[in-house]
Amino acid sequence: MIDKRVATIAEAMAGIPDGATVLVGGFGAVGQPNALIDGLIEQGAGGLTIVANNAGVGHVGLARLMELGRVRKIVCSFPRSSDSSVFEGLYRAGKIELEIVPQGTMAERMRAAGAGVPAFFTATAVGTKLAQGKETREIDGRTYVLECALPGDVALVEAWEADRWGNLTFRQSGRNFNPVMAMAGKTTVVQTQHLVELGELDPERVVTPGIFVDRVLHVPYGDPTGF
Amino acid sequence: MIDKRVATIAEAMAGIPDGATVLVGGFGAVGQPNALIDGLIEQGAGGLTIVANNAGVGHVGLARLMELGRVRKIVCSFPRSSDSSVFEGLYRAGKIELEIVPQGTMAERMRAAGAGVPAFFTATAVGTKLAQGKETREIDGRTYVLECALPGDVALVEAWEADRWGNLTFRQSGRNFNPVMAMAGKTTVVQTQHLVELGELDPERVVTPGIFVDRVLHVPYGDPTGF
Amino acid sequence: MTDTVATMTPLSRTQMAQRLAHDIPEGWYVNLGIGMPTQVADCVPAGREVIFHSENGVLGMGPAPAKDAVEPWMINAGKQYVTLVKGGAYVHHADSFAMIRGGHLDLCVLGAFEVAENGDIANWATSENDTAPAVGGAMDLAAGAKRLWVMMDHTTKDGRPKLVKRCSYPLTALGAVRRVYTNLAVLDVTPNGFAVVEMCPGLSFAELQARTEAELHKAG
Amino acid sequence: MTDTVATMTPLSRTQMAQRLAHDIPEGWYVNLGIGMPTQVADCVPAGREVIFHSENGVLGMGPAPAKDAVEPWMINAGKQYVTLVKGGAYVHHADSFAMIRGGHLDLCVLGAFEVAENGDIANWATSENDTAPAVGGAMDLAAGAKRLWVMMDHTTKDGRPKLVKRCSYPLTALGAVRRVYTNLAVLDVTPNGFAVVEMCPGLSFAELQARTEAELHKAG
Repeated sequence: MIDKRVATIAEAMAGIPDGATVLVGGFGAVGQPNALIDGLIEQGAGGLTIVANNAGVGHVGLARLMELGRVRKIVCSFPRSSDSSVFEGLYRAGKIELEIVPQGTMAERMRAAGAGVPAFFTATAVGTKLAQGKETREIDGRTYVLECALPGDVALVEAWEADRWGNLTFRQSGRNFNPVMAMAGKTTVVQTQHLVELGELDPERVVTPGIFVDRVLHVPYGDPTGF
Repeated sequence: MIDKRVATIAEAMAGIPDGATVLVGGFGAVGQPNALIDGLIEQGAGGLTIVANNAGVGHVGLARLMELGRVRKIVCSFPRSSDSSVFEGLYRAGKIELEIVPQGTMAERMRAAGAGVPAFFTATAVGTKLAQGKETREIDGRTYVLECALPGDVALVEAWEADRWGNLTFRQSGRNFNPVMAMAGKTTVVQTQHLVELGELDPERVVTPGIFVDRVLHVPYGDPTGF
Repeated sequence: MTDTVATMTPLSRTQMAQRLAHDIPEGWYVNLGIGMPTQVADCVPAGREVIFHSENGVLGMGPAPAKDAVEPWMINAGKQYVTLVKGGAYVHHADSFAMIRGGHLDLCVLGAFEVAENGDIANWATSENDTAPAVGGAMDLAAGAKRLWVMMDHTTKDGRPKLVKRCSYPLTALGAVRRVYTNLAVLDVTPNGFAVVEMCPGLSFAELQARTEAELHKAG
Repeated sequence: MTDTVATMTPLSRTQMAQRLAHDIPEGWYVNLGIGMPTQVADCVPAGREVIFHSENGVLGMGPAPAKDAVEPWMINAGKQYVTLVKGGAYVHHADSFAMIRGGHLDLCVLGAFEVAENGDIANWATSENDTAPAVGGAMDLAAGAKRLWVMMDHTTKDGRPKLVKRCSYPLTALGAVRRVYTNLAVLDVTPNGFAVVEMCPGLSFAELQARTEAELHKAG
């Protein structure tokens, strides 16, 4: 029987090595896999590259992971938020590397990684400092910049419902980066609000089919709070 | 009030010019927009480029359009089928141009067109005659071929349900190329089995949001038959 | 330049939003940037259907919910609570940005630090030395939408012009802006530079020019 | 070379399918090519969960339906009626091929005209002069799946070897084949060429070599 469910956060985090690239889903607090991020803090891997839309808030979650010195580099579109002081302090001190990526380019680069596209052209960022040093090409009279795929060794994803094959649904705007990161992660770990029986999910309504998922942990924490 | 519904096949086909590139959904008979293809036959545009998985069967639909001399070129992955004699005759006679594209490259090229990606690298077809003359590049030790976007002036799509904003669902394997072509068509015309009120479609279950759709024609024809 | 002209009152933010909303036709798909542009959604004339998009995968965004009806899973790109209208749909981030980058949005409205007479926009980093600026979806929106309109005050708080010959801040996109709605005027970006479409009542062309670095033209 | 060896009976197609299915571990995501490989799905040992993918957007494809239970909207890539198993899902063509091209399928099984000792496969066009051959998803599958196994007769109907030094037919993919299941043997493609893993009972290595153009090796 295929059973991707794991019983403990330790199993969910097993094998994440030092130096791994970890994709972290969510947009603000919505759809953010908080239990898995805490699990990663507990697990101990360091020298990580984190790919997430934001660079952490307050002193919890991603900010805590950074504060513990476990993040070598962060790839994100929006490093600043209401309280991103941990990131900013580390960054000013030269203790963390930053790659700013336009949000859509970031999503597309991960989708490309999941779809077997190692590089693609895009009009986003042409002529700006985020395209500096990158190859450009004129195609049909418009200039484009070449962007490469952004795969993860691990993707941490939050779902609303999951079954033992790893089929996922999401809740409202909690979908955001999660399905894209699930595609791009070599090992995709999911925390889900609801575990359902195989066959309970309408096959027309599955957003992330189980082929993109490796481990499923049941974390019925309720509603997101704060941003 | 936004209302993309049209009452007649003539309205659905309005403005398709000679020389247009027309994307035609469906895989075999399933999800194939037969009423719209017949409408295109009736409408009269010629010199068309047709993008579809197959090159027509028997003497109806796409085969009929070709037989009438209205197709200049066909782009497809599988030109041969149980009865593709119309295409084969025209092709042998040098009266139709053929571009064979691997099925996944075809889908990805249309998705790219819809997503603002003018060109992308792929491993598919590397070293084969379908990559002849195309730019290749080694990335991280593997060779890839550069493929360009495949946009349509028009996309003809079949849906299961649609509302007046053009939100669409599909039925089982009738989904196939339809959502991808809806993204890639400059004007996307939909025939739908069911017309529903705005708000009736579960927002979590919409597959093609209305932003990709321009016209909706109600064609409750029932089940697909034949291949 | 910061002296108030006696007979002229600049538009309030709400008036600017109303003015801009007036120009959005029924049926357009529109993304409103974080900050000032967000208010445009509330100003669309009653009965006119305009469909709002948010980068985080919401198409058909509705107004903010009543305080006791907040849905904690439903935020916009500015991380404010929002609602979904009838006919709305959820998509993931790559599909959401396919709408933006694939040219499917009829309009994007962004705020800006500067707009240049050639349509360049700078709205994401306040200086070349800002080492960790937050770009979000601004570059995708500016490069991807069918039209980019900018909504901003005509000058900075200390009176420096924001409609300039060439942007001095780091660029968001080249030649992308089509139209600018300020608290003083509506201006089109044309091959000849800024063309004044409309001015705040009581403001003269010369007074507007005095508050603008780039040379202004009268709209044909 | 087409003489039958008295003591040897080549595997039937069903036996070939059973032999191959035996080697698919539980939990693999598998795409079976049109034709001979399709039969593998019916031969997976009872109780072993293997998830079958079909290019036209079906993940979790089940067996053919009973004649009176055909669902006309439910076909596979070979345009045969199929069913969906519990836990299956539908996706569109780009997502379906993202599974293939993104390396998410554990296995693809294809038929072939020829397999070369360097792993090249030719399975889509019968000659360079075939001007309108049908490629379908073969090139995507051959290049994209984690592993490609080929299932085919060891020789053509008129006895010509199909395991060759270099393919003479137009290629589907370079160096993609990992293993070949024929009616006579199971062979791995190794850096040294074909290594014989298993032979049909009663067949000698020399007899197998006689039916094979490429040089055979014994599997270490």
